[in-house]
Amino acid sequence: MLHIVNKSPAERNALESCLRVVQEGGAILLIEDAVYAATRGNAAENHLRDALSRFKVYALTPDLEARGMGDRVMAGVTTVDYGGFVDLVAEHKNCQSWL
Amino acid sequence: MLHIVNKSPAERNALESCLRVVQEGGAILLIEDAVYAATRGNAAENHLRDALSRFKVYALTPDLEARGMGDRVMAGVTTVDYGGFVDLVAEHKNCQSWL
Amino acid sequence: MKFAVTINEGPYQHQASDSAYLFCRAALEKGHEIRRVFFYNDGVNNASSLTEPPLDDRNIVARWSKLAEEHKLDLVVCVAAALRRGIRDENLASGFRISGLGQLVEAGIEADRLVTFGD
Amino acid sequence: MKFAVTINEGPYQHQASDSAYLFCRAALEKGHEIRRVFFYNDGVNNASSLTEPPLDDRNIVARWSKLAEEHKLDLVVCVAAALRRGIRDENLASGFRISGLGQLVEAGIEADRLVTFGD
Amino acid sequence: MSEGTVKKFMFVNRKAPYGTIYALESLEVVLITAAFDQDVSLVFMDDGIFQLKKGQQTKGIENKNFSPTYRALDGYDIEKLYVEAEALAARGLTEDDLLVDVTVMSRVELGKLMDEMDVVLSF
Amino acid sequence: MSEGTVKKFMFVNRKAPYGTIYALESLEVVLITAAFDQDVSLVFMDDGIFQLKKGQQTKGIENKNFSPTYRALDGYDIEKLYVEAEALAARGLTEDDLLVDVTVMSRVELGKLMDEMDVVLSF
Repeated sequence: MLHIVNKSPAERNALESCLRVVQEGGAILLIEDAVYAATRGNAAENHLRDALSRFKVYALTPDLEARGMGDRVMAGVTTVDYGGFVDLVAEHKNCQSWL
Repeated sequence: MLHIVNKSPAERNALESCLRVVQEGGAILLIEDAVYAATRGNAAENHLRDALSRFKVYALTPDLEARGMGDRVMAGVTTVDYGGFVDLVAEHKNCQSWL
Repeated sequence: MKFAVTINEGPYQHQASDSAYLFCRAALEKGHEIRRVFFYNDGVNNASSLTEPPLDDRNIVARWSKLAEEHKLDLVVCVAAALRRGIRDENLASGFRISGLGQLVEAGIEADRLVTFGD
Repeated sequence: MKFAVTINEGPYQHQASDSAYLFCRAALEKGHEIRRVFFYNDGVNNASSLTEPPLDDRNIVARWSKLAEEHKLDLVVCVAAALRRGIRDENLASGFRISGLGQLVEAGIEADRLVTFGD
Repeated sequence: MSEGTVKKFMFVNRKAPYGTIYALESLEVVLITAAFDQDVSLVFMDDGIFQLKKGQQTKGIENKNFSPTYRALDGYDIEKLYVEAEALAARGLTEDDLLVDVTVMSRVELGKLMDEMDVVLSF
Repeated sequence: MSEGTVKKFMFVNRKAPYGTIYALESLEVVLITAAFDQDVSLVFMDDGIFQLKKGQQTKGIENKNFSPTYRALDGYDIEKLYVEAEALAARGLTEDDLLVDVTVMSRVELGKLMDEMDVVLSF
């Protein structure tokens, strides 16, 4: 299934909770303030790198660019636009937003 | 000064940020979902116990009771009602809400 | 594919409504159907006809009305949540309708995917 | 002592407006003055005359109007934030007035303490 | 159109009551979903488990205590209530502190259950 | 009444831009406060430092890029911009990544400064 996270990992526990629940074969999409989690040097970097070895992790390009973070995406994270967001929802059987 | 925190320590970083900034002589008032931080057995308990040795920590009784936590307050935390909240604001030179 | 979308936050304060709008537009461009957009919690405030953002800012409410008109979207505002927050027929923007929470459940049943946007 | 209060979230969704109301009432009971209550961000939604909560719930807007009447409180809604969110004279509850952000700064200058309630 | 369709709906509750309205408005959707004869599961994770805490008394905040509604879920045939074991432990709570009978599960088990759902709602 | 009174106002910015409106609406109060000839300090802590990140391009989210306003603060005689050193480090950022000249301070120093204020606003 697709897990959608929209909160900064430094501010809230949403990403952390999500990472503990995602199953093998699951995917994580980072949108809005959650895209900071996918940037190099952020405090959650190791956390996310660990996740990358087990799940596919995506980050929304328009949200990265809005925040001036488009050029700082960690290796292994796949960036997508809104069309890609739609495709991810369609490709997975179900989705959960970690609000 | 008086530091007012209203967020659960498990959900957000507000209390943690506040605790790193409070100066000697400062006081912390926990209201709304932040009152969970003042209850026995919560994950932030040691964090708060450490703070108690340096600052006065208060928790709002009506918010504790609403959440069924009135009988679980950690030793060392002073409970106050809204009148006490008003007194705390009046007694300190200034205040900051950690939203 | 049939999508349904829920929005739980009002306009401007949170990005939820912006993200949902861009998601819906992208889905429509890809030929998907948006079965329903359901506005719940503070999300009902997206339906206020009285909003008037600064001229250099996006008009979130008008943008939803326009998308609804162009694609015959069903924009449903939860009646109970709306009454709590002061959204009624008299300040309801065009393209929105007020109805019960059952419309959300029905959307969940009928759509292939339900995506929630919130805080 | 002279207090001023700012509220940054709307009614019901967050506890901010409830907490601020109970704080103001307690301050007034203790003989303090509430110089001004300033509604900013989504806080402006506390001023909607169209809200109608369930009968078994508190009426947040009416409660503010009543407190204002009883104690001659100055309840000020930020005009720019209000326009963005659809609060205007036509749906403004009694006891509130719409004005500029300068009223918040002025309250900060004139009051002995300014307390912010938000998310 | 949706006549007869039964989907697996899961409601993921991760927020404390009263600080925000999400717990209450989530509960309202739960009741309606049951009225549509759907397969309803409730999950309480993170601060969401506080929704089920016994002894809530809201007089002091002049708000409505909606926690008795969890006790009434049974009457709507809503019986699948899951609570995250780790969240209980991290809050110093046990099953005895909760208003209703629940199934306590690890996060991993909850994740597996979530995967099997048709619709997952979170507020 | 408030004629001539100059108070020390501090604005504590702890939230990222665009995900919520707080950064933008805080900035509007800052400008008005300066117009009232008050002593204005801005603090960027936690995710608030992202407000000052260079290179923000909001076309893709169809929102207004308000970050140039930070560059204009100087023109309103708002020169006291403080950034939390620990927050920069925890986000992999340095002063070079920021749109404007700031004073980098430790949390402890910021706490001392906060103590000296007359009015502290946080959104």
